[in-house]
This record gives sequence, structure tokens and C-alpha cells, in this order.
Amino acid sequence: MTRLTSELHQAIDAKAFAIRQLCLEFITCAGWGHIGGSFSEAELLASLYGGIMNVDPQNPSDPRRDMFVLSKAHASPALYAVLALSGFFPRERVFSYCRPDGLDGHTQRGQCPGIEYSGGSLGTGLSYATGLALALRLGDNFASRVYCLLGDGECNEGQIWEAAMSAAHYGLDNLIAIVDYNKVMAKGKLSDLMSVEPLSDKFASFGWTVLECDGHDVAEIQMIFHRAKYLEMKGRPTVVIAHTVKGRGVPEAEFNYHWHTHAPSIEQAGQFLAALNKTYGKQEKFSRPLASPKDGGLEAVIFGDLA
Amino acid sequence: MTRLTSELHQAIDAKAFAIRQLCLEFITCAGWGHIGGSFSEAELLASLYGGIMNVDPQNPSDPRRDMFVLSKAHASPALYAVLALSGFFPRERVFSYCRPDGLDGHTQRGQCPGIEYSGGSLGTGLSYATGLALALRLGDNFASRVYCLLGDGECNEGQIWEAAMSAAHYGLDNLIAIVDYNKVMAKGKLSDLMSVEPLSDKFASFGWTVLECDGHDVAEIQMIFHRAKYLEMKGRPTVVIAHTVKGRGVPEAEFNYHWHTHAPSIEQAGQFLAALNKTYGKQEKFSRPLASPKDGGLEAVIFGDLA
Amino acid sequence: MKISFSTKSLRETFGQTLVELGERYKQLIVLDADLNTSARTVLFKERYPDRFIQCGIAEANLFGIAAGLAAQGYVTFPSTFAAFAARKALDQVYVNIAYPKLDVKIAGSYCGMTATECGPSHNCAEDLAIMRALPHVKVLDPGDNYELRSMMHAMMAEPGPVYFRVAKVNAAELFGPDHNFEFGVGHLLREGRDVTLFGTGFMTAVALAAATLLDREGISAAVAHIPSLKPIDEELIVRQARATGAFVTIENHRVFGGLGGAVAEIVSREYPVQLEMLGLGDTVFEAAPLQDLLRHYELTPHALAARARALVTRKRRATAA
Amino acid sequence: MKISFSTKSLRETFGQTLVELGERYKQLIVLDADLNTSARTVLFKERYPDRFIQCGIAEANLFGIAAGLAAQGYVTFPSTFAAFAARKALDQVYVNIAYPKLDVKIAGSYCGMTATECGPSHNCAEDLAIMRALPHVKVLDPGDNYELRSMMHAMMAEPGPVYFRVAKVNAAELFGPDHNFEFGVGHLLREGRDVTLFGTGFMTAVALAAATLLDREGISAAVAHIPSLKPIDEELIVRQARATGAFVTIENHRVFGGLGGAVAEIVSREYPVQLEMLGLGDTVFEAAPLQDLLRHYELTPHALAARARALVTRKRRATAA
Ligand SMILES: Cc1ncc(C[n+]2csc(CCOP(=O)(O)OP(=O)(O)O)c2C)c(N)n1
Ligand SMILES: Cc1ncc(C[n+]2csc(CCOP(=O)(O)OP(=O)(O)O)c2C)c(N)n1
Ligand SMILES: [Mg+2]
Ligand SMILES: [Mg+2]
Repeated sequence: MTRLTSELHQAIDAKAFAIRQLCLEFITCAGWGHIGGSFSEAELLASLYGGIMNVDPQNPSDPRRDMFVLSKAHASPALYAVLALSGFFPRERVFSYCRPDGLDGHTQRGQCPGIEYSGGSLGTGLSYATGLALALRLGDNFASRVYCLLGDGECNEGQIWEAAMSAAHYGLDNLIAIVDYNKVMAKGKLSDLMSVEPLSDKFASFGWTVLECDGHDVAEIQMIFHRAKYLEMKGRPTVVIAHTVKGRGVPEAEFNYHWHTHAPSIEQAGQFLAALNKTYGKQEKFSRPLASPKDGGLEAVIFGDLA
Repeated sequence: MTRLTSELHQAIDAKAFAIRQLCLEFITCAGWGHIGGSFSEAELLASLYGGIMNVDPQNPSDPRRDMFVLSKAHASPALYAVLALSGFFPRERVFSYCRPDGLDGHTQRGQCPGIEYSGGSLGTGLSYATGLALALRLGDNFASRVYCLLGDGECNEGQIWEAAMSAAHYGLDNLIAIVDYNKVMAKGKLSDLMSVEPLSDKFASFGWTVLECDGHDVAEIQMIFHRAKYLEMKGRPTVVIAHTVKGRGVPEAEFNYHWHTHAPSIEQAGQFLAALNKTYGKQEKFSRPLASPKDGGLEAVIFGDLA
Repeated sequence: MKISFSTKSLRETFGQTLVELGERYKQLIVLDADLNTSARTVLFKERYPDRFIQCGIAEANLFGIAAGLAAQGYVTFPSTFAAFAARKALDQVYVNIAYPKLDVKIAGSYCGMTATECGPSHNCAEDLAIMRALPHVKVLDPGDNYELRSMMHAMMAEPGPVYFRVAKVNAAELFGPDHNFEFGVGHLLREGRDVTLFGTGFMTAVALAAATLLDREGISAAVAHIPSLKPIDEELIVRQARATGAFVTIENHRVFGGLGGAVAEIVSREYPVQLEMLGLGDTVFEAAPLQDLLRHYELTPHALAARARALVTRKRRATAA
Repeated sequence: MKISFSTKSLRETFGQTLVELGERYKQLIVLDADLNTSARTVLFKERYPDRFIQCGIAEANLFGIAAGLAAQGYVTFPSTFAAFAARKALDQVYVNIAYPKLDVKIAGSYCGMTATECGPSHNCAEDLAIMRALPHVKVLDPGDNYELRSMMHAMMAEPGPVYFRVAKVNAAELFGPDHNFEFGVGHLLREGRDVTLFGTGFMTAVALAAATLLDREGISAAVAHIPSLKPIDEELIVRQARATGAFVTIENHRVFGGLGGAVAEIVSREYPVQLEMLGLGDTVFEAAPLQDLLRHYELTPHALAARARALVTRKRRATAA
């Protein structure tokens, strides 16, 4: 490995760490959010926004940009984090997550720079990405690509296979799907709840070129995306099946569906940061004092008004 | 081939002819209906109701029966025909097709004996069949099987793949799907509009045992279903991909999407019967004089009332 | 008022107008889910094959692809039967299109009971209620060919999602070639003092015919046509409430949350009057020709006139007392 | 009337009642689409693992499988969020379940705005309008834990499809352990002369609180609770129209085709009175905690009291004139 690539890889690893830390902070402050799926996709997002995709934070609507669709839109925290850390919008803004007039729990198109897709209902992103890729074709834009990140549990949804069938039928080689194959869905392991195995055979039989990699190994990720971009078959869409660990970085959360959706308490957040520091050999501190809200619910509203 | 099997095969071929003729009669009388997909499935239905399935016209709700789900419910005419010809209900009843209080354009559960499933929205039948097969399991019924006939165009629908994934996940070896692979959907060829190839790879990658046959060759159909019932792997659902010809029997209608949904005029019906007779070496006549209605639409109603 | 029928069906006008708009708007794209000769988008396909996208029998994907294209600046017309737009792909319409206000114009073909022989799975007498409940979606049911055409021109000039009905029916002519559709504007087609009959879509013709019947027996019925269910012409509705004090609505739709529901919501708030609703009830559909369905479900001029008559009689008795 | 809150959420009661019913009814099956700990069907899963079927993240399949099981004599409870029942799998609910009247009991979890931080894709403020428009489906929104439990017992005794809401909310207690839910029956929780406040689901508590506020300023407000939106208690509604002559409705739902729409349809037909509707408008959802959402969308006792006050003032002025 040249010194340059190794520096790049280090920078991406550092960004992946920063994504996890920032997610931890604002999820804790919101009292809501998806830790597991945000942590499993951290290296993938850090890599995509660290040179693989052609995007410009200064010009986020550049018509020649690559486009990103987070079909597993519940894992929006890592996307908000990478966008903020890459300069798409001020870092502070992520703390509006799940507040009125703030960033939505799932991605909403146009809500902040860099978000192309309104999602939250699993299964819908790959069709949308197919539409984007077709639009590039119709507009004679052969420079841009569309990247679409799917959950593995999400691949239970039939619409994924409708989209896969059509993207192959249209021969969309400007479309790259990625599966965050972390083996866990919301309430358990895929192998128990609803297996998608053999996943690579499925995509292959739907007419896709299939690549696999370790989704936490930045060097492998880089290599695989270079293959996907430059070396793979023309006239076919490509899927990268990225083997990952749900909750990666915090041993307690790893492969643990309890941390699929769940916000840590302030105390737990401290423990999580300590665990992250340990895993990655860091000594980071929270960027701010954390505070998490309490939802008084209907009761607070009624007794408030009656008082 | 023994004399007995060859007699059986001849009887099934005769029934397939009778199905086509009866469909032609009542579709013409209704002025509406799906010729193409009814003719392509004729030998399959004649075989299923000619000994492959365990059903009793005298006791159509027998809890130990095999069950049939016509997921491609628009091709209900051939099903109504085979049920009538097998004695599930009086032959006359098929002429109520698409009349008020008559048989529906798509199958409706309970509307006449032998109809298990309310359909018409493509893609929904295999899930329902999966539910039936699960029910047999839960009820410790190891004698019965569920058969589900799918359209090839219907396999565009993602729900088919959801159901396929789940049936394999549950290990439902009491479920046999059949694809009427006639290469044509409503408005053209699958290869042009939305290809499902390689179809057998798709089902295999979703965990199914895949068998293929010529869907008009009764001997092959028999053999393949015997394999499906008795010889295939335990713990897996089986799909029979039956290669067929849309509109089979009437050269003008073969592979011709115009005759996907379209009722012949009285004159055309006569030509179609002549063509069927020629194809199958018969000399049948219509069982009754045909008459087709005219829908005066809104205009007739308004001017009728104003008069 | 003489009623005359067009020899061209609404769906044919839909197809022809797509072609016309396709010439003018190069960013217009039509998407199909294996129904183009039924929905008549085939006319566009033949003329502009490059801007016609076939999605196969996969309605969720159809709307997802339409959304993605719209996000890139195209105006997309995903076309399928009303049943598959309003029921099968509703979540995609909501999440991927309505919410981000994408420029997607959704034609619901074979709406209401106009799928006739197809029966329940294809008929869709819930689409207006369903679409009205979505945020940001404009909901339209054109009365005749002129109105449908004008409506399609209007929606090209107005960004954002629209749901509009395209019936497989030859409609009576309510307007002429110079008719100008506007969002949120209804039309008083006939003045009257005793009761207002409200129609939407091609059913307004039934209201006109009923008014003629009522006229013969000395009941003066106004007829209002509501092509735009959301936004809706509140002013017209309130004006008619004041003027006639009694309403009957008729629609090619169930009587839950459709035209009748929308009018009831408004008059209840603004100027309560007695209102009767005609449409499909909590019932299954028969598969049958349209003329049989209209009679079977009592959606005829006679049936409408009978309801209006009863209402007016009650009203007159109340005023006399 | 003192308002007190349960420390148990409606979804918890849902899960517990499933367990209770599972003991009594051996043909009861619960199906899940990867949400069992959220929807609390996990309680049933732990107790009756053999009668719990996991369908993965595939809602269309969930309802199709539930239909097939029901056709074989099981009573099935497919469980997912309201958004995915009413929007994502609507066609399956309609074609495979509602139409053939199969014995499927559909719990819409996280209904209305109670998906809170999840935002628009998970919140579903259209489900009542949508389900009301389907044939044969009973539509329910329980006011408190007692009612939800009684409702679930009632639906086991009545074959056919039911849609019922399960909120992720601690509700105020409207009833006691002996409460008896009946289809089509509403409840007058508080008598009053000037106006009737109608609520459904947990929002009825807001109506009760508003009535208390109004009382302080000399306005006598009746409060009616409508847990059964279809069939609906027409008699109660008409009686209150005669008695108070003015209505305000409040619901955890959009103001198109829901409680307000249903009440408007009835009073317009039977006994027109002025009616104001509170609920979500034609608006996007914010992702936020429930207390913030209720204030943001003005679904508070103060806001309801203000609407009622304006209505009563207008009415008094009209009577005086
Ligand atoms: C259509 C739909 N059904 C259910 C949900 C609720 N839900 C949110 S995340 C999730 C699990 C997703 O699992 P997976 O795709 O594996 O994502 P990851 O593991 O990366 O978080 C579920 C069921 C949803 N958002 N959309
Ligand atoms: C969800 C849905 N979309 C569209 C239709 C309209 N439609 C009826 S039949 C048909 C074509 C079916 O083709 P295929 O599955 O190949 O059946 P076959 O060739 O056996 O008739 C279509 C699009 C439908 N019934 N359901
Ligand atoms: Mg996962
Ligand atoms: Mg076919």
C-alpha cells in the first residue's frame, strides 16, 4: 500500500469514528434513534463520502454529482453525521434531530443539503434510485452514478426485488446498490426471523453483478468500489454485499437487536463512548454536555392546560 | 406407456379441449374475459383436477382435500370451466360469468364450490397459499397439499418473492407453485416489457426446488407432478415452471397479447372453435346459440330514465 | 337542458392529451405497469417511445421510479388502474411522492365502478377518500372530455402531486372546447331554488338528468359540478347552502369520505343544511356491465330524483309548519 | 370530573390481552412483521410460540398469509404499524381479507401521530379514513385500556375483519374494569347543553379537559366518546345534535374522512348542526415527542375550548337575533 492510500484509509477510519461519536451524541440528546444500523454503515458512508462518490459540499445540487439514496432511512443518523462532518451543513444542525422543525427521524428529501430521498418505509429506496439512474440516462449524463444503501432485513421486502428486476431489465450500469449485511433486523437475527440467504445468488439471478466485501475494512471497501465503478460488466447494475456488524464498535451493542432502535441514557452514552474509544484506540470526549428530553405525553399537555 | 395411463392422458386432453370450448362460449356470451391465459393453463388445470389433486366435487370442503389457488385470477374462466366439467357445480352456472349475482371476472372465495381464494390483484396468491399451507401444518394435516398457479408476468410482482422467501424459510414442502410460463403478459412479451429470466435460478436462489415441463404435454405434466409430490426434497417448497403458449389452440391467439383480454364477437367465436377443432382434430359444435350483450353504459341509463 | 354524449371515452382523451402535452413539455414522461392499451397511454408510447417507461406488473416499483425521475426534474405520469394506485401502491405514493411534493401526476384509470366486469379487485370506489386523506395531493374527477383535457394542461402548470380519475366511459358533454379548469373551482351548471344536486366526474350528468325529471313535477333543482375535490370550492358550496338549503350528492364512489363526505364536512362547519348522499354503500361489487351496475346500485336519474323529492317535501313541510 | 392517567400504555394492554385471548381461543394466531417488541405482540410470542408467525419485513405477505390462515378457520391478528397496514398493504387487506370477509383482526400500532419521532413515514393520520372506505371492515379507536381489552374480546365473538388502533400512549382512564364495548355504540361521558365535544381514541380525554375549562367560564359542554367509527352510533349523534345544536370533534387523525367526517356525514343527513373539526390538516408531520406534536398542531384542551367557545358565542348571538 502506498503512503498516500494508507493516509486516505486512516482519514476514512477517523471519519467513521467521528460518525459514531456524533451519532451517539445527538441520538442521546433526542432520546430516540437507531444506533445499530448507524454504526454498521459507518465505514461504508465514510468511504462513499470520502472520495468514492463525486459530491461537493459547496455545491450539493451539482447536476453532475453522484447521488446517494439511504433506503434503510431509519439509519439516517450516520448519514446526517457524515454530511455534517463533510461540510454539507453546520455540525450543530444534527442536534435538531427529532425536534420540531429539525431533522426527521428518517431522511426527508430537501430537508438539508445532501438528502435526495424521502424514506422510512423500508423497501422503497431501490425503486427510487432506479428512477434517478434512469433520469441520468435520459439526460445523457454518463458521468454520474447512483448509490443506494439497503438493509439486509429490508431485502425481505418484495419491492426490492421488483426494483432489482427492473434495473437489470433496463441495463442500468450507473446504479450501485450496497447491502449493509449486518445479519440482524429490528427484532432478531435474519436467520431466525426471515433469512435472505443465499443473498448473492438472489441478486445474481435477478441479473446483477455481485461483489462482496468486509464492510468495516476500509481498504477492502475502496478496492471493491473501484471494481464496481470501473471494472465491472457494462450493461448491468452492481450490488456490493458488505458484511458488517450491527452496532459495530460497542461490544454490548454488537449483533444485539436491543440496540437496533433505542437511545442510550446519558450514563449509557458515556459507557458507549468509552467502549468506542477502547475499540478504536482513541481518547475522545463528548463535544458538549448531553441532555435528553422527557416526553410528558398526553398527560403533560392535559394537566398543563388544566392547571 | 401402459394402456391405462394412455387412457388417462386422453381423458385429460379431452378435458383440456372441453375447457377451451366452454371458456370460448361463456366469454363470448359475457362479452368480456381472458382467452389467452385461460387457454395456456388448460392442460395444467385438466391435469390437476384430473387426478393430481385430491379433491372431491361431492365434498368440496373436505378438510383433507388438496387446495388450489389461482393467483392469476383473471384466468378464472378455465378454472370455472374445469370445476363445472368436474361436477363441482352445474355446467349452466358458468354462463352467469360477469352478470349481476353471477360468477365474478376474477375468482371470489366461496362464490361457487371449489374456489378458495379472492383474487384479481396480481401477486397476492402465493402469500395466501403460504397461509393455507401453514394452516395445514398447524392443524397436523400432512395429507393435503396446496397448489398455486402463477402467471409469468405476475412474477414481476415483488409480493411473489416475499412469499417465496417465506415459504422456503418455513420449509413448506406441502406447497407446490406452478408458473404458467407463456412468455406473454397483458400488453406484450415479457422479454420486451419486463423479463423474469432466468426464472428457475430465481426460484432456486429463493430456496425452492425447481422442476420444468412442457405445460401442454399431459404425459410430462403427470410425470413432473408425481416428482413434485413424491420424489422431491423434504423441507422445501417446489415450483413447476410449465412452458406454455398463450392462447394455445387458436393460432391467431397464440403468443398474441391482443387476445390476453378480449372477448370474441359471435363470428370470431365460430372461427376460434373451428381453429380449435383443427388443432386438436375434433369436430365439436357450440353447446348453445351464443349471444353477447351490449353495454349501453351511462347513456342508456340516462336516456332510459328521461324517456 | 339537452344532454348529449361524447362518442369518445374519457380514457381516449387522456391518451390523446398526453400526446399533446408530450409535444409541448419535453420533460414529460409516462410510465406504465403493463396496462398501456387499456389506459390508452399506448398513444404516447407510440409517439414518444423514448419517454415511455415500462415497469412491468409491479406497481410499487412504478411509483418509486416515477418519484426518482420527478426528483430529477421530470414531470411523470405513472399510469395504472385506480385500484392499484390508491390501494396497491399507496405507501409509495404517500412516502416517496406526496410527502416531498414531487411533480407526479397520477392517473387512476378504470376508477370507481368503471372496471365493470373486472369486479371488486379492479373496481375502486375508495380512491377519492383515500387520496383526499393524503397530504399535499390534489384530487380531481373530471366531468367530461373537455374538462379532462383542460385539467391535464392545468396540472402541468402547477408543480406537485395530483391524483385524477380517468374513467372508461363515454361521458355526457358538460362543457365546450373553451372550458377552463381551475383547481378548487366548481361550476353551477343549472340554477334552482329548492335543492342543489352535486355531482363529480361523469356522474354529474345523472344530476342534470334528475333535475330535468324534478322540473317536470315542479321542483326546482340546481346542479353543481365539483371536479376538484381537493382543493374544493367552499364558496360555491356555501352559496348553494344559503340559496337552496338542501343538498343531494351523487358520485361514482362509496359514500364514505368522497364527494358527499367533503361537502358534508364543509356545510357542517359553515352553513349546515340537510344533505343526502348517493353512491356505493358498504357493499361488495358485482362484476357486470356499467348500465347494470348503475341500475343495481340505484345511481340513476330516477333514484336521485326520488331522494331529492323526499328531501324537498320534508323541507317544505318544515317551512309550512 | 377528575382525569387520571393509566401507567400502562395501550400497546401494553394490547399485548397482554392477546395473551389472555390466546389462552381462551386456541385458533387465535398472531403474525408479526419484525416489530413484535414495539407492538408488544412479543408477550404472545413468548407465551405461545407455536401460534406466533414471523413474516419478516414484508407487510404484503403478512396480510396474505393472515388471510390464508383465516380461510382455514384461524382467527388471525397480523400486527404492524398503522402506516404499513393502512398504506403499504392496503390492497391485500382489501382484496384478500375485506372482500371475502375473512376473520382477520388488524391492529394498527403507532397510529395517528403516536409514532412521534419516527416522523411522516411511520405516522399514519389517514388510517381511519382509509379503512372506513373499505367494505365490510369495522373500524375502532379505543379510548383507554379497559375499552381496548373489552374491544378485543368483542371482536373474537364477531366474525369478520376489524381494524383497530393501538396507540403508543398512556391514555386517561375513561372507564373501569367492567366496561363493556359494543360495536356501533358510543358513550356520553358528560352531559351538557351548549355544545357537544366528540372524541375518539385517547383524544377523548382532551375533550373532557376542554369541557372542564369551558365549565369554568359558564359554557356547558357535553362530551361524547366514539370508539366505533364503523359502525357508528348514529342515534347518539343525532340525539346530541338535537340536544346541543353545535359540535366540535377532535381526533388523532387528519380532518378528512375520519371522526369529524363521519359525524358530518350523519348530521348533515339527519339533523344538520354546526360542526367544527380538530385534527391534523393537510400538513406534513414533524418528528417530535408527543407533547410537542400535540401543542404544535393545536390539539390541546385550550385549543379545543377556544373553538367550542367561538361556536357557542356564534350560536348564542344567532338565537338572540
Ligand atoms: C415497511 C417498513 N416496515 C417496518 C419498518 C420498521 N423498521 C424500521 S428498521 C427495521 C429493521 C430493519 O432491519 P435492516 O434492514 O436489517 O436494517 P439495519 O439492520 O441496517 O438497521 C424495521 C422493521 C419500516 N421502517 N418500514
Ligand atoms: C396488481 C395487478 N396489476 C395489474 C393487473 C392487470 N392485469 C391483469 S392480467 C395482467 C397480465 C398478466 O400476465 P401473466 O401473469 O403473464 O398472465 P397470463 O399470461 O397467464 O394471462 C395484468 C397486467 C392486475 N390484475 N393486478
Ligand atoms: Mg440488518
Ligand atoms: Mg403470461
